[in-house]
Amino acid sequence: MAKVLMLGRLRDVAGWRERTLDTPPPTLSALRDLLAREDPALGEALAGKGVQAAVNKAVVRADAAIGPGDEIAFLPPMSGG
Amino acid sequence: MAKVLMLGRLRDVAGWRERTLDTPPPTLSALRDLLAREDPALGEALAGKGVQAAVNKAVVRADAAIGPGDEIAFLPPMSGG
Amino acid sequence: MTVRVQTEPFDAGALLTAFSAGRLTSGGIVSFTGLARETTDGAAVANLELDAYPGFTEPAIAAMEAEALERFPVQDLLVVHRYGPIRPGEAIVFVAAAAEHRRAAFEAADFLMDYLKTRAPFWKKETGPGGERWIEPRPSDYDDVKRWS
Amino acid sequence: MTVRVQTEPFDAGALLTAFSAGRLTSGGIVSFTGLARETTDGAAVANLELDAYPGFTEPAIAAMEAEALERFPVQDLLVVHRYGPIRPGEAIVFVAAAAEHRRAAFEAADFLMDYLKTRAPFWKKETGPGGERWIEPRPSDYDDVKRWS
Repeated sequence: MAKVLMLGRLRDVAGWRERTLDTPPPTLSALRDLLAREDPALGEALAGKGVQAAVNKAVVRADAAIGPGDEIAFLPPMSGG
Repeated sequence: MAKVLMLGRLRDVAGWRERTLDTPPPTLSALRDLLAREDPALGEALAGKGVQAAVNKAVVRADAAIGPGDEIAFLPPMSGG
Repeated sequence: MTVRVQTEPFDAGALLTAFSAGRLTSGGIVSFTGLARETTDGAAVANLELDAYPGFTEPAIAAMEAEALERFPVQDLLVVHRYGPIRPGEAIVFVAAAAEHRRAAFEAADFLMDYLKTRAPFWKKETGPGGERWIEPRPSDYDDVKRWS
Repeated sequence: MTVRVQTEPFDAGALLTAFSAGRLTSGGIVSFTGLARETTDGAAVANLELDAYPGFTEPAIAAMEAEALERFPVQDLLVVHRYGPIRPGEAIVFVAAAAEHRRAAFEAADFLMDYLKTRAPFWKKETGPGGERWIEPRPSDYDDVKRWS
């Protein structure tokens, strides 16, 4: 089981903020592919400029491994202040 | 009658902050000479680097004219904040 | 060094009073308060909503404070940042820097704001008469942060 | 634009709260608070006394505010400056700048402080274990103000 989070405008595109996957794919890119097959608009947004991913609250590379128990978050360009 | 003011460290050198002159000399430089004759240490301090003079609360040139009713202030280098 | 990420409104003046108290070796304290404007580029903004990622957002800001502390001779830093719905006129962010000499305090606060604007894990949505829109940093924000590299 | 020159102590946070209230078109407010240090260059300072020239000092500061308003796109400025005896840890000066965008607020506050340090009509005496001394701007203060010319 793994948790997937959509932050900022990705939440609006996906229509959800948090989801649980019983059997997560083995890599982040496989997860992106899975999400894109289910929802092409979300897939396009995830491939957008400046979108990063974090696994267990640490930013990771696009081909990072993921596994059961992980929390995977997709982060659009950030803007505080 | 004119009022003479010493600000900042000039007050300590002069030993007074404010003085009234019944018959002020006609110019600022004559006033400096008068003060220097009475108190050579003050005269030296008034000639020090960065000392400005104001007549009626406006900074003036060293040879400005002064007259009865004027307020003449001697201002060492300023430092706020 | 302190970081607070909260949904509750705060009073910038009360934060400045608390941050300044008992500082006998500081010569200067600089604060920045970022407010939610009623209009952006001429258009009315009814509401602002910030999304954050609790557990990820705080350490990211703490890392910015650590970077500021390394770059500038400051004695203490504070960042308070709201998320959730924010009404016009309310404060979004408060940054304070205390230093022995004022230049370092100005630079550290300025640096932190440039970093927060482009790199702090928040996502900002404005709701106005024309609907909703997600805001990303302006080109000028990216220019500002480049000044420090 | 406001200038206050006073002998009474003030609370910087209370000034910031009042200055920030009701600003629906400001995006950022920068404040600077200058505090009396307990030590200067390692030596203890028992007391600080500022001399001012009432009637001359206020207009000089107002002219600096007008200059800042001309140079930077700010909406409002406030300078509060104490004179008379000041104890360690107390605030000497408070500067605040409100602007639509933060860069202008930072620059205006920074500019005003550099000008106040070298050109505001105050004269500062420190009294410590070693006696009294009048303080004039440091060479670094003159360097700071040259940045704006």
